[in-house]
Amino acid sequence: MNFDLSEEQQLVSDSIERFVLNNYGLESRVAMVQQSPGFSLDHWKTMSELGWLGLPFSEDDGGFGGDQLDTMVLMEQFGKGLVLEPFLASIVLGGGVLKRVASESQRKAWLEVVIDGSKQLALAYAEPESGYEPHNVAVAGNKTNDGYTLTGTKCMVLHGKTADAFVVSFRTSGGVVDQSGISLALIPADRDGLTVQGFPTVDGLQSSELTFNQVSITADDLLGEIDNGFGALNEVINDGILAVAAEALGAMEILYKDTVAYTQAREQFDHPLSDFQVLQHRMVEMFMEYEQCKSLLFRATMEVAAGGDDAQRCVHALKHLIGKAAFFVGENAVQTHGGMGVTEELRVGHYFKRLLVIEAQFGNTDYHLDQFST
Amino acid sequence: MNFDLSEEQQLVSDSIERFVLNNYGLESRVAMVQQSPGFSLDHWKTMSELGWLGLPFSEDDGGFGGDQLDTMVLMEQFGKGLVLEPFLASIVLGGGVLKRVASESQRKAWLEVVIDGSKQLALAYAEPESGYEPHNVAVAGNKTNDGYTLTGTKCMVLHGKTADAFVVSFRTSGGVVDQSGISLALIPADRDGLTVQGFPTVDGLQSSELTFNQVSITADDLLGEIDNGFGALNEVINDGILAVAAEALGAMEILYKDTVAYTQAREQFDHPLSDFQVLQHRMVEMFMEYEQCKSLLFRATMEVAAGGDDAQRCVHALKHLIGKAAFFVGENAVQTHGGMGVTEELRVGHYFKRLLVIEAQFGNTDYHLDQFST
Amino acid sequence: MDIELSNDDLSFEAEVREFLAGNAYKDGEDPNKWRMDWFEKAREKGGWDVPKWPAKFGGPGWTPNQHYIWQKETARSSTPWDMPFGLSMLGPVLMAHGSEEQQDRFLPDIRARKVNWCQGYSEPGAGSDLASLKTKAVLSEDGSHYVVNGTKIWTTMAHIADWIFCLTRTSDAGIKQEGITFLLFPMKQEGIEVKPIITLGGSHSVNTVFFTDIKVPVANRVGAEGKGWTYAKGLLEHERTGIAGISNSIVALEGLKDKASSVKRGNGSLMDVSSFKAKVAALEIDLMAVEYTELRSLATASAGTAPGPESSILKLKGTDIQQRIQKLTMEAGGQFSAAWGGTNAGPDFARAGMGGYMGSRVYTIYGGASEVQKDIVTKKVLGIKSSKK
Amino acid sequence: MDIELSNDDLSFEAEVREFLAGNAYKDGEDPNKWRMDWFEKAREKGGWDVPKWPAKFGGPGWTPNQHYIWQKETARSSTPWDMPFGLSMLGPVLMAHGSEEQQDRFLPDIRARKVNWCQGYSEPGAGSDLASLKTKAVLSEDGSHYVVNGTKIWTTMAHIADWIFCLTRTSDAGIKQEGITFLLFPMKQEGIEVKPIITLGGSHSVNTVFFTDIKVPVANRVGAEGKGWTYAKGLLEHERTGIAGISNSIVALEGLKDKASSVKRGNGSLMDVSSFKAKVAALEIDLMAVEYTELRSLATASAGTAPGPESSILKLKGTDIQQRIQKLTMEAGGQFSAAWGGTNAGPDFARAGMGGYMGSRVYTIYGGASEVQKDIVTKKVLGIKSSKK
Repeated sequence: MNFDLSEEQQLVSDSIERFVLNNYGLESRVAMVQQSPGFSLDHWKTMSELGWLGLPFSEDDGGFGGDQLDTMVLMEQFGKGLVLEPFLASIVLGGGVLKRVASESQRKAWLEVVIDGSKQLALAYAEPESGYEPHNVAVAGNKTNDGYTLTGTKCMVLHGKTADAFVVSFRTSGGVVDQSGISLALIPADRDGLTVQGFPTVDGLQSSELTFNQVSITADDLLGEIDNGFGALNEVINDGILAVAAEALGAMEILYKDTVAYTQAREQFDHPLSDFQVLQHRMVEMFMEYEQCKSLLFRATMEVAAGGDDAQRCVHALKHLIGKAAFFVGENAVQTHGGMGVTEELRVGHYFKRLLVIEAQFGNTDYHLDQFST
Repeated sequence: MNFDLSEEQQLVSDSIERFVLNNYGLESRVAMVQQSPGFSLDHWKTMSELGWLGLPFSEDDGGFGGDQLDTMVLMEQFGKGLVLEPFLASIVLGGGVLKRVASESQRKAWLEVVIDGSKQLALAYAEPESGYEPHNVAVAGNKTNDGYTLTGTKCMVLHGKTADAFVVSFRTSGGVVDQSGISLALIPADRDGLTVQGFPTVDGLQSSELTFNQVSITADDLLGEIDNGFGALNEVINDGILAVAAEALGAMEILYKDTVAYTQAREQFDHPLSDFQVLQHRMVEMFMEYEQCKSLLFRATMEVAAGGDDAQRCVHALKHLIGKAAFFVGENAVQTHGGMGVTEELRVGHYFKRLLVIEAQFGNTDYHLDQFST
Repeated sequence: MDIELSNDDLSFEAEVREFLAGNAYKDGEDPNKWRMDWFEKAREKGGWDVPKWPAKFGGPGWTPNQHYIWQKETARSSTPWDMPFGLSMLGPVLMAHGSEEQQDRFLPDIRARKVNWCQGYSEPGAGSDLASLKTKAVLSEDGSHYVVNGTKIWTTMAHIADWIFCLTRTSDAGIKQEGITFLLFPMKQEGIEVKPIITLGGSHSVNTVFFTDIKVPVANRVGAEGKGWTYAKGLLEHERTGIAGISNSIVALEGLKDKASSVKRGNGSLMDVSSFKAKVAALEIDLMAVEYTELRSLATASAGTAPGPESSILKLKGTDIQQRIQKLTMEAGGQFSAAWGGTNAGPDFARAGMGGYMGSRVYTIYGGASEVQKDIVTKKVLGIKSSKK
Repeated sequence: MDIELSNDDLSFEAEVREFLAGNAYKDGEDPNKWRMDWFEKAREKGGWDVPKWPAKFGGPGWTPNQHYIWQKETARSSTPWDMPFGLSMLGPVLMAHGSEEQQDRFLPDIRARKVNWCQGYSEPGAGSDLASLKTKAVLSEDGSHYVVNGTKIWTTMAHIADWIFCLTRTSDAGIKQEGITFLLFPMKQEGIEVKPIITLGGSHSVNTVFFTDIKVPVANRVGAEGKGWTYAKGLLEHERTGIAGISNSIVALEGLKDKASSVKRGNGSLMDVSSFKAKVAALEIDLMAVEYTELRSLATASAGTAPGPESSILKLKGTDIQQRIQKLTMEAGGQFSAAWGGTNAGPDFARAGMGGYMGSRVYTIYGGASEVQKDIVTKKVLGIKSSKK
């Protein structure tokens, strides 16, 4: 057992850290958020050129053969910068399904362009009434001669507006909450009957709602076996949880460190705020929550990467703890910054908003606690 | 709406406060605990002479016609002294059932001697597998020619060892968790087949387990209607909850005030402990929890006394809040007293132990939260 | 001790209900006209337009129970928007410390909702340590006016206010609480710049306000020079009780339950999910308790007395409850709470739920942060004096 | 970064398991003989009787992973009782600061578990402010011995200890951390009185110890006069890591789940009650995290280095977890947890559950109260220096 980064991981980590420092000051980020498409295409290109987009793909697929640990290193640094580019949507989620179940021809058609950044993917699995259950799928595939037609709504599709194609879950058999009977397809964004309505989220990212109106798909569009898509979907969601947990860890590091720095700089009642024992102990607790999250992130990510028996439980545990810590660290960072903490002018609020969105993504704290103990 | 004590209530409150000050120093209490029967028969006599034992009984029954508010005033002061005498067991619980459903002859036989303190009652309703549900009654009454025989176990019967008679719940029809089908009887302690095993509890009080081995009861022993005992039992348990909540409030007042005093007297790191902001804010929170409990105790007690629609919900709410506050106030009182807080030498630990027993009595915090929202 | 309302109280309650029902907003009405009419009719009821003002100044002179009834009923009813700055904050200061001339000049317009006031207290760099304010007011040589220079921050509604009541420093001698002077002046004049602060909820209600060489006639000084802090202190306690917002929380909690009941989970709703249900129940219980803490506080406060340190307790508990309601509302909205305009995905209540939650974080900061409230309770209620220098 | 154990680690794990299984206590054995044999056999394995001692002093010189494996396996196995005072606390101080003569004189008996030590640190009136101790040691005129007078409190196992290592004050000059001297002397002698302190769990493990004119030869002084505090500090960090008790908590949590599963509720057990289940799950998750925090700390600590300030974090989280396990065990026992002897009512595990809970409150007090740990992390980890005097 060892907790050291490999030499390559350390290099990637350092290079992203520099990238964030150079490009992700608060003002630059706000400017990117306010301009279509809500992130920087230049940065996206840079990420591709530096090989980051190929990190979690096998060498056969044109990637670098990294695993969840490599993605963790990257996402933690992205979290420190609140990076806007669609790495999670296109690489971890959309790409994550393709690398697991796509056919040879689908790989050829898509993975190269995903890795070079010229095309983007998105994952459409949640529905208006699915709650946090990925197996709760009501959008049904109605059998046709050469495939299916889909009708219904997929919601909270991250970076859907800029996606060139969607990985979509739909039901081909079974009841609405059965794990079996879920199939996956790769559907180009310009397919007839598919409407994408994009909208911003509170963290400055871009989400969307997809409406399927008699959208036809053929056998060529299917990803993996019919009725048997849940396994891959669930694995990809676990990867997504690990990724946003690492991102959240990076964001929490900024939050607790900013708070420590602010209290040392700011005077009240003739003392720096850092003199007040109540604030000192609060910051100690923020730091401890951060460290606890880091430990469990390492544990869960290593367990998943090693394919351990305890992997699913560790992922539930992690998402629970990250959410709980996010509230604790975020609320106390804002509170300790006082009036300034609730304005758009300081960065703490921006980090906290990203944490809120992460908390509600892939199932919240309570949901995963429940799953953990079931 | 008004929150002032009546003149009589104020008099009773003052007189109990004096009684506690004069008789319930920590050493005196420890001496009483260690000597059979675990409380002072002299004090019990005094309580009778001062009329306290007759407080909640009607004038027709030889009492003073008080209601739950009068009992509240008394129990709050008892709580400040950790009074050991069986007021709760004999007057609130046992007497509470009798005053509601006893026949004229039962009243005559028992209430006078209960009020003058020469006899004591106890309430036996809980069973090994009943959890916190008072309607979960497995001890069955098997019909005989002129009554029933009872076999089974009643547990955690407060002050059972000194009781002269028991109010006992048993099942005469229905399933084990049905509210209907529960009957009540008054069974003298010396009835054949009834064994009482007394034991101390961690708070210095006395509890017991009752074993019924073919205990015969006749129609004369029955309290109220057959199958219809749950209503009275539940009302009496609600009275018991109000009583221990008031007692807990008194105990919490001592705990937070002792803590404030201790921190002002005790020096560490060249300052009185009360200089440390973390301890200051903690004590503020203890005080606020105490005040919140007081508010809800007033609300629930007034609501029950007035027979309001919201009475049952208020009782559940109260027992939940009291338990939560008891842990918060108790744990922090002990923690703030440091090493001394965990010894038998200071009184804080004794008050906290009483709170722990109250928390587990009549259903704990979680149980009542669940009942509240059902 | 008695929970029941007296017959007098019951008929007052009926009268309030009748008034509120009779004057509720009707679709199509001009909202502004309705607002002014509403206050006029409330005035005709005998000072119901200024419930907390003493009878001497035209208030209704209610008992604590009547105040409670009013608060409870108005929280559940359609009433016109109102702002506390003139009515509940400056008003009482003028009544207690203003000259008769000032009372005659300002109180009628406040009462008539003709003039909007804002409050110039906080400053950049001062935070919760209000008394360390630096905005300077220098008396002119001829003694006729002050010249004010400085910056105020977190000034709620400064962008629509007509006048400001403003704490200024007229002396640096002595401890910082001394040398503070309470001035009144118009907002719409040269030399005043109002810069919006956008808070994380995305809304604009607070501002930074810059004063450059503002002339304020001495007649606009309330009370004595250098005594402003003593007038302002009591006012903060007024503010706190308002911020606790307990009656509003009772209504908001019912709303939360309705919303959560509309969110499907399994065969039931979110209100059937035990973890969520337990959080709502614990919240409701805390609210039931604090509602009575407020009543107890109302009952002990003699008429006319400013709320004491217990207002800190109400503020601490009340704002915690408000934040928890917002948090659970956000939770009920699930992922849809992240939406920030431009969509109608998910339940209506859910969208921008995270914005509402972020906006609620300020409750434990403004009006004296929770930490400061606890310092106050330490000193004023627990009686602990710090021996540290 | 890699979760899997190396082949070397796996074979070490197998070896440890084999050793523990082969030497477990067998019914009917003489417990004392078993204990002494066990340590002897552990010694023969190459220092397994003193896992944390450096190789130079006979320890096994394990890697962090090996330490982790040992800790994990022993927590789940039958191992003889042991006390940390000589082995983990005095031992390292002697190795670092004792003379060679002292090392030769004391370490072998500590290792052989022949001599029981106790620790004379806390004093009445000092509490967590250890350095303000007052027990006086006065050097005799001829310089041959010290005379010790004073009182120690919370002295664990003083009533069975043979020797004490004791912090004494030899000078009042300078700051209070200076002038403290580290002395060793036998407990069984005239002039030492041991008075039990009964704690709320009802147990006797701590004592007050009174010293009257105890003569201690200068040869029994560890290191230099007045430098005792510097030796003692590191030792507190050792103590903290032990107090965290994470391996034991993992075993105790499994026990809690078994107990709760045996308590009937409705058609299932208490483990099916959602509120209880959620608390157990949250506890387990915290424990999963802190287990890896400890591993990370083990991994970064180079061999031989004393644990640093992160031991405070482990103590804070570890003791919190221990207390929560006790609390939930008490909750699982329900009303029966109140029983205090003299009955067999309710499930076996339940009786005296409240005593166990009360006993656990001390975890956040001894070895430096949680408040003091947080002060340490503030300074040492967050790097905040107080500017207050």
